Formats: sequence, structure tokens, C-alpha cells
Amino acid sequence: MLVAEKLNQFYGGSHILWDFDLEVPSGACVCLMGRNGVGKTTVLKTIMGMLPARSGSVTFDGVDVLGRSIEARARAGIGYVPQGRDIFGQLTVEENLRVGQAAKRDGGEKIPESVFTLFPVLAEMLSRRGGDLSGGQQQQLAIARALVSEPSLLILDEPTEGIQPNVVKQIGDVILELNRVSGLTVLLVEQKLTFARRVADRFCIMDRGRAVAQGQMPELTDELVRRYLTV
Amino acid sequence: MKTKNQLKKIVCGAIAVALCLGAAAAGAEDDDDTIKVGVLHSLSGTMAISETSLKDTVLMMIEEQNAKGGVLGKQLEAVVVDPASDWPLFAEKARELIAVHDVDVVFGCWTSVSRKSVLPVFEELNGLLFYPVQYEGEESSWNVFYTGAAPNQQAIPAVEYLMSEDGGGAQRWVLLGTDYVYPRTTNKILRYFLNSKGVKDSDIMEEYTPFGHSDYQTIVANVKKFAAGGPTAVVSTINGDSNVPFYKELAAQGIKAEDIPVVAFSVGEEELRGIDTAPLEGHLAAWNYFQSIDNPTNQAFIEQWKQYVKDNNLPGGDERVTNDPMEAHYIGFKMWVQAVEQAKTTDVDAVRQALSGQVVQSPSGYPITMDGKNHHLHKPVVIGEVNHEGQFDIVWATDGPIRADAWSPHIPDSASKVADWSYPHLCGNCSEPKISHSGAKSSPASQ
Amino acid sequence: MSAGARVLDSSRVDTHQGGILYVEGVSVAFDGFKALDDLNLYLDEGELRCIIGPNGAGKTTLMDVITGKTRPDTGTIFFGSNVDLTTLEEHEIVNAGIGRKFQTPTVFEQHSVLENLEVAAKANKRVWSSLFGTTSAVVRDKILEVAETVGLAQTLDRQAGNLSHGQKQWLEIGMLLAQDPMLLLVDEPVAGMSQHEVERTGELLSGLAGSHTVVVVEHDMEFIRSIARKVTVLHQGRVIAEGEMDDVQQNPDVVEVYLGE
Amino acid sequence: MPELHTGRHPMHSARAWWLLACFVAIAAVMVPVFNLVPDEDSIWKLPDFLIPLFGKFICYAIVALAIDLIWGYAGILSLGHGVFFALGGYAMGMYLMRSIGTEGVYGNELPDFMVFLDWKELPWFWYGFEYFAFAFSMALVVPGALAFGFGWLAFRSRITGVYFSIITQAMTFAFMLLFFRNDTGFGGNNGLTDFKRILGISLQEPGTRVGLYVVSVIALLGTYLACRYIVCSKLGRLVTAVRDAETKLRFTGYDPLQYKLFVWTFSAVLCGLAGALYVPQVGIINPSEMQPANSIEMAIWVAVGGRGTLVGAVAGAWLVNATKSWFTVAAPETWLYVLGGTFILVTLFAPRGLVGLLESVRLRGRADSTSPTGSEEVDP
Amino acid sequence: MKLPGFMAIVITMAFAGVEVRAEEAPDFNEALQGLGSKSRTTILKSIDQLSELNDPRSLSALEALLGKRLRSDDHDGLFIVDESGEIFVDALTGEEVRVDPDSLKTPRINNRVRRSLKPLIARLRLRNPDVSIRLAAAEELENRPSADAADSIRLALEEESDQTVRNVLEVALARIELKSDDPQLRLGAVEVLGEHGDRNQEAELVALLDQNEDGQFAESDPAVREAAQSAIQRIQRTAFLNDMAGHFFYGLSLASVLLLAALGLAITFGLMGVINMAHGEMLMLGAYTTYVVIGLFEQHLLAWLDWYLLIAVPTAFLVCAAVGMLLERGVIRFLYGRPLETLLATWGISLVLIQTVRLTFGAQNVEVANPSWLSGGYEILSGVVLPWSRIAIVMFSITTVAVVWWLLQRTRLGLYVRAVTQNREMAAGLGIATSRIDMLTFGLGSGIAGLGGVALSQVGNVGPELGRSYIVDSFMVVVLGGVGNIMGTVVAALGLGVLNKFLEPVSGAVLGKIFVLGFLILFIQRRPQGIFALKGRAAEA
Repeated sequence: MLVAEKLNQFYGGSHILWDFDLEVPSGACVCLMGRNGVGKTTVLKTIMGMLPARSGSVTFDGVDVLGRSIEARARAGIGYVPQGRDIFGQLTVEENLRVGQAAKRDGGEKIPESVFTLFPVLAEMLSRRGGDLSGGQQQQLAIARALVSEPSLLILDEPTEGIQPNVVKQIGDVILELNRVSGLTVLLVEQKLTFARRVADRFCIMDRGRAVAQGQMPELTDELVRRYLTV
Repeated sequence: MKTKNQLKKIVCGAIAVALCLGAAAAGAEDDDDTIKVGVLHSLSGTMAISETSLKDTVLMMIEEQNAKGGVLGKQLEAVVVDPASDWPLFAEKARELIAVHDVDVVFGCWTSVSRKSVLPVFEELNGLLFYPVQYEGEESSWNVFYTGAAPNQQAIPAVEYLMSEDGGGAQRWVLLGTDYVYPRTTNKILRYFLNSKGVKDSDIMEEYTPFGHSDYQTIVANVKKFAAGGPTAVVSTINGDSNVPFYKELAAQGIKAEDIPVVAFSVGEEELRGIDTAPLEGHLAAWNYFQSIDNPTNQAFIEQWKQYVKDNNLPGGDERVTNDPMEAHYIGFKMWVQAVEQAKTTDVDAVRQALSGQVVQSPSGYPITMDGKNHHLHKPVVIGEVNHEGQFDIVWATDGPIRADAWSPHIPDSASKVADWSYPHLCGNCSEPKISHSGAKSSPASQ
Repeated sequence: MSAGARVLDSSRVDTHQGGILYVEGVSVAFDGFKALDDLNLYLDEGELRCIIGPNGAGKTTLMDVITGKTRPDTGTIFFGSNVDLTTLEEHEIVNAGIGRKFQTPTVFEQHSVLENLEVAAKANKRVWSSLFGTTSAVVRDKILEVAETVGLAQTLDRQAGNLSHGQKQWLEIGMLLAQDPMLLLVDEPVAGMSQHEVERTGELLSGLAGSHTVVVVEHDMEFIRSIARKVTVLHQGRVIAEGEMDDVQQNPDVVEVYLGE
Repeated sequence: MPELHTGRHPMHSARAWWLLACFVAIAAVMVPVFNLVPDEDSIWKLPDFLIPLFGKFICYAIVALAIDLIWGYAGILSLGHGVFFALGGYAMGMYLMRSIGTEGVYGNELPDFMVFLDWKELPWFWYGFEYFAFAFSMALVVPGALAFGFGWLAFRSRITGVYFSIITQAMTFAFMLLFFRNDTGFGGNNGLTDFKRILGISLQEPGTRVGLYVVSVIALLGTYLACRYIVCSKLGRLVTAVRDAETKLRFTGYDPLQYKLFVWTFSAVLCGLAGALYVPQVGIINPSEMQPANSIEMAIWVAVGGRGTLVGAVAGAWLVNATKSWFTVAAPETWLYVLGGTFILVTLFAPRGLVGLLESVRLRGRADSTSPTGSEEVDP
Repeated sequence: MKLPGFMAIVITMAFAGVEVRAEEAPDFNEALQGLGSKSRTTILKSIDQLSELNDPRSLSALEALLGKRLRSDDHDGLFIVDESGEIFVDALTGEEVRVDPDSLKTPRINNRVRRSLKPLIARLRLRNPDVSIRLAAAEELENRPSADAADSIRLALEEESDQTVRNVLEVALARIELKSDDPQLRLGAVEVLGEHGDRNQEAELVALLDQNEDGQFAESDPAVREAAQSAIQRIQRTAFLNDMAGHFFYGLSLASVLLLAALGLAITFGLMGVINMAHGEMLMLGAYTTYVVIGLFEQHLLAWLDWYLLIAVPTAFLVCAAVGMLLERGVIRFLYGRPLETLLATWGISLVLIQTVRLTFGAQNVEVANPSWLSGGYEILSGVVLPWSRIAIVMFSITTVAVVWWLLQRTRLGLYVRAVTQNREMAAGLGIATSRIDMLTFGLGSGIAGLGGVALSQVGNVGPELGRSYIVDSFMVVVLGGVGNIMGTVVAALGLGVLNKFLEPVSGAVLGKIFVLGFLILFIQRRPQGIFALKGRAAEA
């Protein structure tokens, strides 16, 4: 579904991504792993068009999207949940969700009920301001916001960062449900190993801007973990 | 490296600019078969609102004169510049008109400050300026002909009228003006005048607002309060733009002319255009000319103006009206033409002498004379009441033109001053006319 | 201006006790989020300390409170045993002897490398001496020496904005050295550097230790491992482990915060 | 810009000095000579009216340098430099007013406008202005002191960027209103005018005008050298550092407040100097110089010429004003289009001004001939 | 100065006065005919005679004289022409007649005539069935007390049922009775004035307490003096409260002008961060649109002229929005992130717009008359008149704020605008076409400025430089309120308006304004983020 090939990305004078390759097959849940600062978020932002790539290609559903604007990529069916959630703090929960519908061709008349089934907590807080929610609720809102446009690929950047364990579990359940039951393709950046092992079926490990290992989740060895993920 | 090149560039640039301006100067001096008339009125900036019509008037007069065959067998050529309501720029442009474009006469200025700014230039280069707007007086120059009213040709008759039974027998006075020299001086003269008529200072309220002031709520409310103390009249020297909000406020707060008449010295047909005049009926203006004055000269003048506006497709179309300063330019221009033809030259010294005593039949209905001595016109004073149509009904007029006082006899400091530029006396500001060598190119001693 | 009288120079810092920095009970909260939570940290003179921790652990905030960019809500920070850093302005703290290198390299891009170093060099940093003073020979030698150290001696005339990312990092370290501070706070010095540059940075920082106190914040574990003597692990604004690198690596708490078990 | 950051100071280059000398020779020697020596009708005669015009442009160039120093180098856009300029002008105007003596219209020791207002004695703030030295020093001190106070308050509160620009505009506006009042004691709307002589010499003489013009050229030269010295000194580098990375500078041990304040105040003093030279040449000073629009226009001179280059500032002041002078006569109805259009085009297509434009054209030319890649320009 | 003409008039008038008194019971027809005279002296004499006769039949002729609808011919004929100017009625008989309009003359009146005419008309109207006409008549008599009217007023009081009219009539009567010889009547009058009087009567009461050189009071009766004393205090107390209420209302009205001027900028500068120096010109364009709409009405829809605002408001919005969007696409979008350069470019735009308008519509002000339903005012308290135009502007600004609020809070566009302003990248990441939103936002801001222009055209001049006078104020209001905050803009406008109006009576208009600016500068130093800073967002554009 999503194929990135030989991506090179520079920030300032510095070379962040080096010939980076990544493939997200349709229906898969891929976890992008690596320590802080290895370029995981850069990969996601480059895919979304928020950072320009110097060279390489990103094809989505067989179409090269690299030259297209951010909103065009969102409209093509990529749902994005950034690191730190980036909830619109001044907008209410409902408004946040309605903004999420911008990617739908008709602008979305009604918020699909399914998101409230996934995140019942949001249904209770429709008129609360996004900035007043707790971190976990914000994370749920951010995911819901990406889902209301009914994307074919969901990109999540560290969805469990700074969130209490019970919500982490819920979020895991939701991702599993979306991926396994609804068949949504997921690309995930995650540092928590157990979480990643639980929800993802494939992994890709990065180090210093390069993809250093990829494969099915069971192939993620302790050796790889020690070498690239822990202290 | 780069600096040097830049330096080189700036030097080259400076030379280029200098050459351009020099070339302009040289180019302008070339054709001598026309007589050049300078037009020094702001076409942009805050004063464009008033001055643009004056530029058009001069151009209209020139067109008319050229159709008659010009002056001394030569065509007149207008040199229009835009001093952009920027006072130092007035001086610069005046200098350019005289020194570079060699104009023989300049029609220009509206505000006192612009006149003050160009005055030294005209005196230095011995130019000739026709200044068409009513002003504060207290000035006299060898090089300027004042075709607008001096205070005694506008303010004092108006106040006398308001003191009369017909005018309402006012005992308390509100002197309201924009904070600049014309209102300040006019009000000073009026205060001396009122005091001499026995009005106490406590019965005079003097208030100034800045240029472009647009919020008259508090002031109008204060006027109402003040008027509770007895029959009150308001003398307004509010300038230009501020008049519309002032009158709108008067109407809104229900100040009626028969209760508190307002007499204005700067409000003409033009200024009233922005207002619904029905609630203002009966408020007054004192001028030397109104469009509504009924006589053949004025009809012809108005007709000529309408035609000119139409022919040149000027913005505003049929809404354009004539006003007092336009009439002043009309008179000034005709006088200058007569003087040039009489002197058979455009030489400033000769024309200046010839101007003394020139008479022009004016749209105000009177033959207007240029005072032989003080470079001001003898003008009639007309008081008009605002009517429904935004025009003025004449309610009072002097019997005939009255002479201008360049120096007000009501101000102790000026009472003894003499303005006498008649040949061979050269003095505009002294107690005794002094005899001096005249006619020479030298600038007059401005003792 | 008014604070001018309080400008300290590093000769006044009392380090006789052996300690150079005492951070005690410091808490900082932003909008209810506790960035630092009753944090204690002690540094000895001449020490090289590495601070690691997952994102949001409070590493940068710790740097901020030390350098005066952020004021702590509670707690005390002493430089030596006698200088209370919480009362000083940022530039006074620098002049007292604490230098800092930021996470993203900030150099004065419009200036040449030489000028960057000159600006940073230890000198009277008041207006008049900047206007009329000239750079003394001693300072000039020092600058050249620093330039040599950071490998920029050949590029002194280049505009800093045109340097490569790695070179900018180096220049910033160079500027830090030119200040000659007693305490260096180095935030992510090797981000975006090539392997070779990383190694040289490691050597440089190790070399500085002893004569200076150096604090390094870094994610690159290999790098940390190559230079570390003592490591402090922060998590949620607290110190959760401190000690030799190998010990810390084995510490189950540390493994947990990194892998999120 | 780039010339300042190469480490080689142009001040030390003999050729730069030589070119500067050429400029001075043309501006300060040739212009007066061509004005004074040839006959009235000679084609070599530089018309008299150009002298005060050039003198005015020179004063504007000083203002442009002052604005460039604070905007181009320190990155602080002031929309209030008109006030400093006008205050300098007023100080000089007060001297000129006082030196009219009893030759005014009313023959009174007091300036005419005070007689108008029925004032009986000189207000205290007019004391001392009969002395040239005092008035001249006030022309520098008053704008400097105002700038210092204002700047101290603003910089201390770390007001920057747009906010700073807008409050300087408010300051200008407030001063304009204040000076428009006749009661304030500076002649109200008419301001100060009708000057007769400076230091006992008549202002009407062509020789005086040439003299004032030469003095202005020398002042411009001095200003240029002072600015050049500042931007080349360590202070200059620190000031640009404030513009580019204020926080970093703070963490390098400097107090940016002091540096901003210094440049800001110095810039105001230069404006005061320009104002003081301007007034005797144009013969009038009044509050319309304090209109917010004027201050904006001053900034535009610098933008057009190229901010961050001293030469650009001077060139911009000349160019914009010469254009204005030319078109207000050549196209009195449409000159605003030319001016407005220039501003739009310059900001869109030459963000570094004309000097920047020329430079990039030249760089491109050079890059084309030497290496196809060329070096990428870093936006300032 | 000699004024022979003036003297002559005074003298003839003096004689005329003598003549009137000499005559006994004037003839009604003759008196009425005098109204058509060419001479104002004769007109005045007729009015005096009619006043004496107090005959209701004269009312229509008197009203016609005031309204310039009275015509006379050379043979003592007197006709009243109706509003249409076509139907002529004989003033004496009341019958419709056919006359040649060109042969008729209109008698000219002036303020002096109006001063005698209006109280007489008022007296004759006291029994009019319409309450509002009776009230106006009573107020006229109250303003211009004359002993002649006393009997009419007493008579009217007997029949009058409306309390408001009664109060006014009582004051009118009291003012007359204050001059009576009977101390008892005077005492009653003073008490009435203390009860219902206002500042207009205060001076008369104060005059009662005057002492001449011998220490004699103007009012001989000490009881009346005492009552006058307390009446003055009561009047002053209410007057003070009225003043305060007046300042507040004037402040409110200034605030709404400021708000309307600034609201568009609160969007273009506040939300988008564009330093839009051409904002004033958007106001100007809005005002000119109003002017053009009036012109179209005059040509095509004259009967509906009074309702031109209904069309002008949406048209101004659309015109300015269109111009704004054009500017955004053509210039401003290339300058995002370079705020100070935007400033210069928009300044250039403003010059171009001003000159374009000047060349199209002329440099003079153009006429934008208030519709008739906005002229005049409502006197809420004695001396505090709320002009309808100001009330309308207050209402309009409230409505505009409400609409802006609704647009931003309740529409999808508004939602997207807020999302883009808060986090541009994230908004794009959710599929919002940010650059289109930029264009629309700028258009919205400009359109609202256009609405402001419509409002400003109702209180001030409409000329090419209209915008220049509001630009500094607008920026001040937005900055003071806190960039990016519409509510802040509202509060800032309100604060500045009211502060200004309370300062103005103390320090004068100019100093007041200077103080406000100084206060503003200091305030911004203390709170660089404005009154309502948005938390966590950099205010720096």
C-alpha cells in the first residue's frame, strides 16, 4: 500500500535520512522502531509531506505522492496522528473531530458513530475543549480525528507516549481491532517493545537515519533489541 | 570588493539622478513661445480633498483664456505639480516651478502652513503667488496677492450679524476651531472684538480640536450645556474633513439654528455635500461668495464649471459645485491676465504694479478691486443660511465690497501696522511706510 | 543594566568543597505537567557526567534551570558553594562560568567562524568595550587554539551559515571552549554527525574533563558508552538511576523506562 | 551583508577609501563648484534649486543609515524614527526661531506664534535655545534621551518584532498629536518657519545653502563612517547576532538589552542630527514630519535600497526621494502608483532591496561563468 | 466697520414693533396675508398679530411658511402648496385653486422669523390629537418661554392626559411663572423646576440668587431663594449622573466605531499575522461601496432610498472580500512568514488603492447621507441625546461581532480557519487546503473591514484618505486586546472608547488621546501579549 524508496532527507545542513526504504503492505501493521533521534518521526513527516525529501519516492496505492501537498495526501486516504497528538486545544472535541472530516470529499456531514464505539469516552466529552482533556483522552481524540475521514492507511507516531497504562491498553486494543478486524493498514512508531510486539505484525528498525532491520514481528530478536533499542 | 562596487554604483546613481533633474531643468527652459502658469495645489494627501478643485479651476481658466487667443498673443501653459500635502515639499515645488520651469505666476496653496512654507521662496526668487483661501491675516508680502478673505471680511461681519436681533442677539459665544493658526488668530481677533463690545471672557468658550478630528459628541454636548446660560452662538472655524462629523453630530443632538446658530467660515457647498442638511436648516456660513448667488456672472461661471467638469470627465460629475476659493482663483486669474495685458509683459515687477487697482466683475455680483496697497481684494461679505438642498440662502450681505485689513486693528500688536506695497513705498510690516528703491530685481526688505 | 553590578566572573566561584553544582529539590511545572519533580543532582569538579533518559524525562528542562532560561518553582541551584544561580540573569550565569551548547546547533549564521569564536571568547562583554576594544593577542591565540581543537582552523573565514551540520556542531562546541567555562553543559552534541565526527567529539569531551566539568545529554548510546564514566538516568523529572554505565544498563528500572514495560 | 562578514574589513581596503574619497569629491566639491562657478546660462551650471534638494536628500540618507543600523543590522523595525528626526529638527528650528530676534512680524523678542497666542514670556523649555551650541546638542540629546527611555522600557519587557514596530507607531502618533497642539508651545500645525539666519548668516543667500549642503555631505560622510565603524566592530557583530539569534547571544554571556539600547539610541541621535541639518535647508519644521506615514516611508527607503547594507540605505533614500521629486512634477496624478508599485515589487521580487538584486544578478552571472552549481544564498 | 444695511434693518424693525402695539385687534385675514410678504419685517409683524389672535385657522399657513411651502402672488393672494409641489390651496379659504406656479413667490424666512414662528405653531399644536406632536410642541414652548403662551399652556394642562407631555408643559409654565410678580407662583415654579428641571433651567435659578452691588437679591422672597437653592442642588445631582451616563454612552459609541474599524484587522492581523497596512483602505472601500449603492438607488430605486443600507452592507462585504482575496492571492501569500515585509508591501497597496479611488471618485468627499430613519436622536436623559446613527452603530457592531463569532464558531469555514490558525501543519495533515483557507480568511477579514466602512460612512467623511485616520487606532485595539483573540479586541475597544470619553472632559480631546496612547504603550510593556493572551501560543507573528 505504501512504499518508500531511497528516501533522503536533509534538515539544515544535516543528512537525516539515508536511502531509507520502507514497505507497508496492505492490511499490515508495521512498527517503526529505533532510539530517540534516529529519524523515525522524520520518516513519517516526509511521508505526510510535512518535510521535503531531497530524493527518493513515496508511492501510496500505486501513486507517487511525493510532489503533492500535505492536504492532498490526507485526502488520498492517509490518516495521521502526530507525536504529541497536536490536538487543537482551543477547539472542542466535536470540533476537532469535524476538522478531521476535512479530508472527506463531501467534507463529512455527520461524525461516524463508529468512532464513539471505539472511544466511548469521547462521546461524553463532545463539548469539552481539546486542551482540557487528559493526555490519554487527547491521544484517543487524535486517533478518532484521524479515523473520521475513513482513511485507508493510519499513521501513528508514538501513540503511547506519556500515557497511563490502562489507556495504553485501550489504545492497543483499538489498533488491533482496526487492523485485524476492520482491515485498516497501520504504520506505527513505537518505543515500547511490549506494546509494539502486541499490536504490530511487522517491524522496521532504524538507526542513524537508515533502515537497519525489518521483518515479521517474531523475527525481532533480543539481539536486535539490545543493539538498537535499549541502553 | 563588493563595497567598492556598491560605492561605485551609488556614485553613478547619484550622478544619474542629478543629470536627470538637470536635464529636466534644461528641457523645461526650452520652449519660450508659451507663458507658463504654475499650479501648486495638493493632489494627494489630506489636502487633496479641498485643493483638487482649485487645480481644476485654474486649468479651466487657462483653457478659456487660450480659447480667446491666450495672453499677449501667446498660449498659456499650465505646469501642474503635486506637493502632496507635505509642507516642505510645497517650498521645494515652488522653487522648482519658478527656478526650473520659469513660470510667470503661481496659483496655489490652501493651508496657512503651506503658504508660510513657500513665502520665503517667492520672496527670494521674486515670484508671484495668488493665494485663494480665506485666512488669518497678519501677513503681507510683496510677492503674494491674497484673493481670499481677511478676518475683517468674514469673521467680524458674521459676528456682528449674530449679535443683531436678526441674527439672534447672541450674548454668549462658543469659538470652536481646528487647532491651527487660522482659527487661533481669527478667534483671537474675535475675542478682542467681543471684549470691545462688552462681552465678558466668562461668556466666551474657546475650544480646539486636532486636524481630522471626527468625534464631536462631547464637544457638542458641552456646547449645549454652555448655551443653557443665555442666547448663544457658535463661531466655527473647524476645518475641512472635521465639518461633516461636526454637523452630523449637531443634527443628531438636535441643536437647532434658531436656538444655537452656528456660523462657519470654512464650510461651503463642497463640505455640505457629505451631509443631510434638513436638520441643519438655518445654520449659517459667512463667505464672500456662494454658488446660490443669483447674477449673470455667477451663472456663467457655474455653467462654465459644469461644462468643464463634463468635458474633462472629472470625477464627481454633476455633483461638483463651485465655492469661495474657486471664485477667488477666478478673480485672481482674470486680474492677472488683465494686468499682464496692461503691462504688456509677464515680468513680475511690472505685473505686480499693474495689478494694483485692477477690477474684475466677480461671480459674487460686485466688481472686485485689488487694493492698491495691501495686495488684498475688496470683497463683499455674504451670510447664507443652509437650506434643504445643501445650498445657502442669502440672508444678509454688506452693501458692497469692503477693504481687507492685512493687519487686524483689533489686535494691539498689529493695530499700528501698515501694509503698503504701492509704488514706490515698500513695506508690508512697519508702522511708517518707508521709501525704498523699488522695481529692482532685489527682494524687498522685509522690515 | 541594573544587574550589571552583579556580573560575576568565574574566579569568585568557590569550589573548595569539591562540588561544582548543587541542584537540590528542584521542581518545574508547565501547565500542570511536572517537567522536573524534586530533582537532586550533584556534580564534582572536573567530572564528565552523562545524562540520559527517554523523551520528556526533563533533560533539557534541567539544562534550562541551570542556565537561567527557566526559573525553578521550588528548590535551589548553587554553582560552587557560594553562587545562587536562581538569582542571576542568563548572561550573568554565563559570565559566572557556565557554558551551554543547545540541542539544535545555533551559531551566528551571518558571521564568519572567526567572528563567532571572537564573540564567544572570554572578554568584557559590555557595550563600550565591544565598540572600542580590540581583541587582545592572548584572546586571539586562545581563539586560534580553539579553532585548531575543533578542526575549524582552515575555515576561519567562512560564513557560519555555510558550514555543514557537523561543522556547526563543532563550531558551537568551539564557542563553548572559547568562553572557557568551568562547567560545560552539552546538549546532544553528536546529533547529525558522521561516525568519524562522533568519535572526535567523544575524544574532545573526554579530554576536557578534568580541567573542566562536563555534562553531556545524548541519546546515542554508543557514544555515551564510549565516553561515559558516570551516568545519570532521568525519568519523568526524577533521577531513577545513577552510576557506572554497565550498572545502569543492568538496572531493571532503566530497561523498563526505555522499553516501556 | 556579505561584505561585513568576510572577516576582511573593507575599512582597511585602500580602494574603498579611494572610492569614498571620489564620492566626497563629487558630492562635496564638484556639486558646489558647478553650482557656484559657471554662469547663469552655462550648460555646466547646476541649477540653484537642486542644492537644497540634494541637501534634503543627504539628510534623508542619514536617516536611512540610522534606520538601517537598527533595522538592517539589529533587526528592529522602528516606525517611529520620524519623531527623532522631527525632534532634532525642532531643536534646530527653535534656535533659528530665536535668532530671528525682533525681526519677526511683531517685532517681539518672542517668536511670532507665541505673540499670536498672547504668551507674555518664553516657556522654560525654550530657554537656552538662543545659543547654537546648546540647540545643536539638544538636537542630539533630546531624541537620544527619548529613545533611551522608550527603548529601555520596551527592550526590558522583551517586546520584539511587530509589537515593537506598532508601539513605536503609537509613540509617533502621540507625539504628532502633542505637537499639533498650539498650547504645547512649538507653533502647532504651522510649526516653526520664517527663519532668517543661522549663526548670523542669512539663510536666503545661495552661498549659505551651498554651505549647509556641504555640511550635510560631511555629516553624511561622518555618519557613514561611524556606522561603518560600528558594524565592523565587535559591537556590530554582536548587534547582528542579536538580530539572528538573541537567545544564543544571551547564553554567550551578553546582555542583549544593552546592545539593542545602544544601537537604538545611537540611531535616534543620528536622526536628530539629520533633522537638525534638514530644517535650515527646507526652512520649516512642523508636526506633519511626525505622521506615522512618514516614518513608514523612511523604513521603505531602506527596504528599497537594501537593508543590511549601508550603501543600500543611502541609495534607497536617494532613489525613492528622487523618484518622488521627479514624478510629482512629471506625473502629478499618477505618481502614487509608481511609488506604491515600487514598494510592492521590491518586497516581492527583491526582498534584499536593489543592492541585493544587483548582487544576486552579478553572483548569478559569475556562477554561470565559473561553476554551474554556484553557492546558495542564505536568506538574511 | 460700518454696516449701513444692517443698521437700516434694525431701525425699521424697531418702528415695526411700535406699530404693532399701536394697533388694536388686528384683522385675521390681513394678518395672514402679511405672512406672504417679501419683507421679513412684515412677516414678523403678522406673526405677532396672529399670536395675539391665537386662531387655530392660521396653523396651516404658519406651518407652510416654516416648511417653505407658502406662496404669494402680487395681488395679496396666499397659497399653500403641498409636499408634492403640485396642489395649491388658498390659505384664506382652504380651497384648492389652480395657479401658475411660476408667477408665485416664496417668502424668505430666517432664524429670527423661525424663533417667533415655532413657539406660535407649538401653541396652536398643543391640542393636536397626536401625542408626539403635542410633546414636540410642549418641548418647543419649554425651550422658548414667553408670557404669551402662559394661558394656552394652562388651558392645555387642563386637558392633557399624557404624563410626559404634562411634565414638559409644567416646566414650560414654571419657567414663565418664575418671572411672575406673585411670590407664591414663583415658589411653585421653583419647586416644579427642581422636580423636573434640567440644566437649561439651572441658570435661571442661579440668577435668582444673584446679589447686586447693594446686597439685594434678585429674588426678594427668602422662601423662594431657599427653594431655589435646593432645586439647584437636585438639578446638579441629576445633571452629574446624566453626565456620567453621557460619558459612558459616548464611550460606548466611540468604542463601537473603534471596534468596527478594528474587527477586520483582528482577523487579518490577529488571526493570520498579516500586518495589513492596507486595512484602512478596506474600510475606505466599504464606505465608497455604500456611496455607489446610494447612487444606484437614486437612479433606479428612488422610492427605496431609505433602505439602501440593507443592500450596502452585503455589497460592501462582498466587494471588500473580493479585493482582499485578490490581494492575498496576488501579493500577500508570497510574504507569509516575513511580517515586516508584508507591512511594506501592504503600504504600497494602500497607496495604490487610495490613488485609484481618488482618480475614480475624485479627491473630494462624497456624500453619504444617513437614511432618514437614522437622523435625529433619542434623549434618554436630559441633555444626553443618543443619536440614532450612533445607536445604530452600537447595534451594528454588536451584530457584526455576533456574526463574526457565529462565522468563526459555527460554520465549517470558521472551524477550518481556527484550526489553521492554531496548527497549520496539523490542519493540512487532516486534509484542509490551508492556502485556500488563508485566502478565505483574508477575504473574511477584508469583508468585515468593509462592513466597518459602511458604519464609518454614517458618522464621518467618505473620502480617499478615510482609512488613514483609523489605521493606528485599529492596530492599537488589536494589539491591546491580544493578537488572535476576537473577544480581546472587543474588550480593548470598549476600554479605550470609554477611557477616552471619560478623559476628554478633563483633559481635552487631544491630551486625552495622547494619554490613552501613552497608557497603551505602558500597558503593552507590562503585558506584551495584550489583555487576553492565548496561552501557550507565541504572539510573535
